[in-house]
Amino acid sequence: HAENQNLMMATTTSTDNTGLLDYLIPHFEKQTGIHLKWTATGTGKALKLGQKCDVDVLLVHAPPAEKKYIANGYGKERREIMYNDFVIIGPENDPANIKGKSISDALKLIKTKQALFASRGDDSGTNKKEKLLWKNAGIQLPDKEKWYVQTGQGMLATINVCQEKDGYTMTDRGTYIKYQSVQKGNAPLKIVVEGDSVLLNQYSVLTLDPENCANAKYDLAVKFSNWMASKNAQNLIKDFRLLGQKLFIPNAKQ
Amino acid sequence: MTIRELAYHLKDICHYYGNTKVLDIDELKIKKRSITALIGPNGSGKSTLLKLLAFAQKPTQGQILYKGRKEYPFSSGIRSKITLLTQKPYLLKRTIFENIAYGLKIRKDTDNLEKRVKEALLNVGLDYEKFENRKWHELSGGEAQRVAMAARLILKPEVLLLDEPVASVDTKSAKLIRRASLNARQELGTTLVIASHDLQWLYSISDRQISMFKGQLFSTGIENIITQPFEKQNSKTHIKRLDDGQIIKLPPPAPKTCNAIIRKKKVFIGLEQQEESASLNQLYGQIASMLFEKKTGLIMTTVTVHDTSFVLRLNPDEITNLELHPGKKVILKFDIHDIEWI
Amino acid sequence: MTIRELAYHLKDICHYYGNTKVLDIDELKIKKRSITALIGPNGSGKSTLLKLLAFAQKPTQGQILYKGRKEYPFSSGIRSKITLLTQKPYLLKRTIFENIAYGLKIRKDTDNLEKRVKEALLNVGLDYEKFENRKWHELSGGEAQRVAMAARLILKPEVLLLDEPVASVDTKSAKLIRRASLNARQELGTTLVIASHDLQWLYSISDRQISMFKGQLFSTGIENIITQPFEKQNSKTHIKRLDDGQIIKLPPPAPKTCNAIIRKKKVFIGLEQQEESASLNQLYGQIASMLFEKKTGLIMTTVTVHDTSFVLRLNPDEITNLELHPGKKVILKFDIHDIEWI
Amino acid sequence: MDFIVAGFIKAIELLISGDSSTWTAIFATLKVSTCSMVLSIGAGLPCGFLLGYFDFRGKKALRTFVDTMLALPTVFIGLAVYAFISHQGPLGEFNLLFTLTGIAIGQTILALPIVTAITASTIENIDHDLKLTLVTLGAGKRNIITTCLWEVRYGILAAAVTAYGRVLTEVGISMMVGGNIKYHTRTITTAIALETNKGLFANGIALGLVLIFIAFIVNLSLSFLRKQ
Amino acid sequence: MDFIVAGFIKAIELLISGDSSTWTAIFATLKVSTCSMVLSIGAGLPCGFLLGYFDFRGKKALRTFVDTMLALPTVFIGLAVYAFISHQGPLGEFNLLFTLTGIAIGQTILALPIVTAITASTIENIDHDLKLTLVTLGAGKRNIITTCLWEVRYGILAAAVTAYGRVLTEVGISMMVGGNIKYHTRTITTAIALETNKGLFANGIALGLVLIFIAFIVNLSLSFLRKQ
Ligand SMILES: Nc1ncnc2c1ncn2[C@@H]1O[C@H](COP(=O)(O)OP(=O)(O)OP(=O)(O)O)[C@@H](O)[C@H]1O
Ligand SMILES: Nc1ncnc2c1ncn2[C@@H]1O[C@H](COP(=O)(O)OP(=O)(O)OP(=O)(O)O)[C@@H](O)[C@H]1O
Ligand SMILES: [Mg+2]
Ligand SMILES: [Mg+2]
Repeated sequence: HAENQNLMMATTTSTDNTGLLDYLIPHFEKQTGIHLKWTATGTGKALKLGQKCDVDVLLVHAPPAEKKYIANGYGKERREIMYNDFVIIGPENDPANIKGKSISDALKLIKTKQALFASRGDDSGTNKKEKLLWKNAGIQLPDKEKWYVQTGQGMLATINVCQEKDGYTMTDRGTYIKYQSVQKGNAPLKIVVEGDSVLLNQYSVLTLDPENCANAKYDLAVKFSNWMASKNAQNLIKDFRLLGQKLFIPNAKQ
Repeated sequence: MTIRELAYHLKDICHYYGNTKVLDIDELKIKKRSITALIGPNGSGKSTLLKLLAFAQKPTQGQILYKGRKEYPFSSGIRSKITLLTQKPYLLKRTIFENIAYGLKIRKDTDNLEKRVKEALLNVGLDYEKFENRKWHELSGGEAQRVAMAARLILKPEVLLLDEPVASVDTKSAKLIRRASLNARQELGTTLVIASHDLQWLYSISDRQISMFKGQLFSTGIENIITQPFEKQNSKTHIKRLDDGQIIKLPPPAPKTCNAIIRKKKVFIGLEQQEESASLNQLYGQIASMLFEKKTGLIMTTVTVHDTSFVLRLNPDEITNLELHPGKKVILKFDIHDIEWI
Repeated sequence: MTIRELAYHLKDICHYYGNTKVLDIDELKIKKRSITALIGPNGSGKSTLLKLLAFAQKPTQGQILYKGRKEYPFSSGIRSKITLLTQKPYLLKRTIFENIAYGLKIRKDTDNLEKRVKEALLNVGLDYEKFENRKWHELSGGEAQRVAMAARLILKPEVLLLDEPVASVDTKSAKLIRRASLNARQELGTTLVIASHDLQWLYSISDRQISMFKGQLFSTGIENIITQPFEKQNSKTHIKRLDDGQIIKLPPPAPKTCNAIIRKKKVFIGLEQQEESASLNQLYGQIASMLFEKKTGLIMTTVTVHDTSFVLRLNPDEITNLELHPGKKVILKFDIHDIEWI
Repeated sequence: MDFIVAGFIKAIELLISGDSSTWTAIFATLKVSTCSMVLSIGAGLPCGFLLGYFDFRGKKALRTFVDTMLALPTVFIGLAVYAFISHQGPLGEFNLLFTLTGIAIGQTILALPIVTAITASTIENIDHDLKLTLVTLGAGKRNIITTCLWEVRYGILAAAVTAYGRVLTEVGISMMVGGNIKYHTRTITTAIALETNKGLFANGIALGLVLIFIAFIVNLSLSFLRKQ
Repeated sequence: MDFIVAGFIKAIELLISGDSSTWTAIFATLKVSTCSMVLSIGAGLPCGFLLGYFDFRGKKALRTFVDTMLALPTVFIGLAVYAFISHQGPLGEFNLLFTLTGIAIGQTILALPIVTAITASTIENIDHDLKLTLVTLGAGKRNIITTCLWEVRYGILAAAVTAYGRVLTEVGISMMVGGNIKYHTRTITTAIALETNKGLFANGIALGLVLIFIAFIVNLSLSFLRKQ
């Protein structure tokens, strides 16, 4: 039965890039005997792989898209596991003068000052959140504005573009910590806006709807979902540190 | 010739390159075990004819029967029986040994390979030890030519087609190649067709000579071709002016012909001028060379008239009587009515 | 010869391919405006020598002076003055016109280009209209050879080196090429060096014949080479056995030599046997061919003794007196002491 | 610039320390590239031969087609292969998604036009006299193919080496079809992409050097096939 | 499979509707690929000639080196170029990062070994008699280069077409050096990567088809240079 004990997951790059999965999954495998493999891609592609039944379970962070996904009959259950938060980072001299402002005000200032803002522009969870924030601030997405640079790349690449161009960007905290460590402590980009409740970044496990994907290993996926929500796993997540800093805050409902 | 004696039978062959007709043969029969020589100026179609005979090309029109059967390029019946030594032989990028053994290897006939390669090299006068391991490009021009010849001889084919086998080959090797060709015919019954510009060599080997001119065949050896331009003198005679002022008189051309030949048996030699006559050509010339034809015992003599050459055959007595020798001034005589338009 | 008259002066040339010595020339002088013929069996080093003369290769050892100066491949002084027609002429993948015009174009000398190309084609007997636009591969073997020749003639070089210019070229075109070469010398003072196996043609054009054998030179035309193997008979004589039982007597070989020559002026012809003598060779043979040498008025005669050929020059009187003609059985006589070891 | 130097040191470390993830990626890379090269050479040589040797109607159009196929983006190939081997695709039952086999299929499609096009152009260049010589020596169709290919062996080597370079360095197919699964389908190139995404440029450079080193070893051993 | 069909329809839509992001990506692609092809051919032909024509000590080693350079991963090139042209790099002052010029530099490095290697192997194949003929006709060094290259023009065309395919389809350099910035440095290939990552496979296929279409147009016009 070893064959059937294999589970294939699609996840977003942040869980993989931060090393969370490398830390967590060996525990899962030891405790359940289930062998888990994962492919890390953009949220959009991860959802698509699920929709096409090429994976068994998803670990993603784009709640509105996830809900729509279940509503469309591709996903069965969505279980919130943990969150971290987004921050706005920018040059130390803060040309748009947004330090400490609320998120909406900050974005408005950026727009009026035409300060350069780097967006991932790749429809990832992060990008979706960013677009939502512009909308909340009452600003139409500045798609073709010169100061609004869409990189179409991952978070770190986007931060790099931002650094080269002395602009602002929105990133998840995990990637920012990674970025800081690569810059060996003197990163030119600093956190300017943080802490707003809308900046929360919720990660959830999605199981696939067996009606859509008969071949997907629904049982094992449920086991994984349960395990991730278990006390044990939640504690492990709580203890996970990247470069000495906590990254994810577990919030699974027991 | 009965059909069973025939190696080749060509009927109504026309061959074109693009829109240019380069071969136009009504009929050609080649007997088994015969050695046929193809003679003709550059571009007369010798190589093209040989390629057709080798079934390496399909004629644009007409059919070629080999031993009474219609054959085509690549038909397995002929592939391993007919071989052609091409005019520009190509050596494979391998050693000389491998080049010569190639044909046998693809026939999967590799018993005693080394011995046979040695023999083939010997046939063309090359030393096995010295050449066996050489690379294809480490040869002089004549050596390369001879290696290519050896690669054909070793196959012991039913038909051996040779396109200029002795161009750039030295005299001694040319003799060896002649001997090898004759041996092949003698011992294996090989049919040979050979194109060459070395007439002396060609005569010493062939049973039958076919002259080619602009894609057409004339079956009786080297004929003397009188080429354009001509002038019309009157309704009965055309003339060709030579640069030294001499004139050749010709009959009016037949329709659609533009060159004339005078067969060599119709040309006579003399020392004194005869009385002028409207129908007799008398041309002053000088004997350039005399070659012995072993098979006939006759002497092939080339006479230069200003800048054209005429060939005729003389017997030894005639030569002694007239005290002929190369360098001697002579008069060539032939009747205007013996000139044929082609 | 004064230095100012010399085109080439070669000193102590040795040339190797790998470890094999293929040229070994102590000294060779070639006069300006001369026509030198290189004669020798396959692999004797003719092409190699021509490549050295063309400065297309550097000799392994020794030096080549051109007009008294040391020159090297690619030195601009000679690049445009010396041209070589290679043994396997290569046509560029362009039209015939472009092939012939190529040399002039790289010399940026393109006045009247069309006229000059036309003339060059005419010089080798090809029709401008018919060939100008042909592609390089749409030619017969002899036509390609002649196009390559035309591409050299058009350059009007100071030195024209020709490697087998008439191999696979028809007789008429060979004559044209001879005339063009002679004209070049006459009108432009061109120096020519020509290698060929067509001895008759070569004699008709050259002032001086150099025989080559295994990389060595013999400066007096076609010499008769007696090749290995030899048997030692006694301390004074070695012998070479011919397959028909005849014997050639030779003096004992000089150290480090292995082949012998008998110069053609030391060979005599007769009809009757003389008294036997230890120092006289008498060989039964048959006259194979007789060719007229325009320049000397002599007749070059080839006599076959079993399967080796001897060449000698006769004058017309001798021929008439002895009633010689090709096919006649004769006796060749030469003294053992006239044989040289090389 | 500093990360380039760091990358050099890291590369040596990775190879010497026997880092298991690096070594599994090396083996995965070798496995798929060998497999796809064998397949693409096996199919590409005959195709290239036919395309270069014979004259036929539509030959030019076919050449243009093959040349166009040289510009197949790897992600595109990846997507197309994915479409076929995904669970819902026609070949879904073979479970090729997220396997090295799947990658090899995609890479074969990538390398095939390269081998075909360069072989064809090399064959096209062969002397007309060679063809005539082979026919007149009695070579059958099979002999003609093998002998012609052998005559232009250096050109074919160039085709193979170029295709190998392409296969070795491609990311799109390995990423899309293989999924970059650690210890399974992670190849060196997808690992480079991952490290770079993480911002660990030195690691990226180090893995790149490892790949170049592999290519060097392969080419060094091929260089004995070269003209002396 | 469905997304492939959808991709076809979408491709036509994109081209007809004049979708501005698609068209700017097309122009960016054309600009950089043309630029890098001109540069790599300009440098690669002479290099390939020297490598193929002359015999010298160390020639085999140099060939092996060039062959190895065929296996330079694009991400690696991207990283190296990035190191040089980023703010802190030695060429930082020229502001080449996130520009098409930067991409073109990287792509030139990518294409150069391809052009060089295939040219060298083609030149190596030329007849020894050609060399001799040229020298004896009085050709100087420059004439020899140009004439030899012209003699093997079909081989060189193959080199160029292969390199073009490579340049047109590479992602790593464009992504790393260009930054995939919408309306600026986004090329078709980086756009494909993005769409695919978004899970919009049909869009990926559509853009891939657009790229193939471009390659087709280019090759079609080149096909008139081919042997008739
Ligand atoms: N590929 C070709 N395309 C067009 N014309 C050609 C081609 N090959 C040969 N020809 C022409 O066909 C004619 C016959 O050529 P062929 O090679 O048969 O002559 P040949 O008698 O062998 O001459 P040579 O003595 O020079 O070898 C020539 O006029 C030549 O110009
Ligand atoms: N590249 C090479 N490598 C090794 N040996 C060679 C090479 N080229 C020629 N040779 C040898 O050098 C000798 C001289 O060759 P060369 O071509 O000069 O002879 P040749 O007198 O021109 O002969 P031919 O009458 O056949 O043209 C020959 O014995 C030949 O085998
Ligand atoms: Mg011919
Ligand atoms: Mg020679």
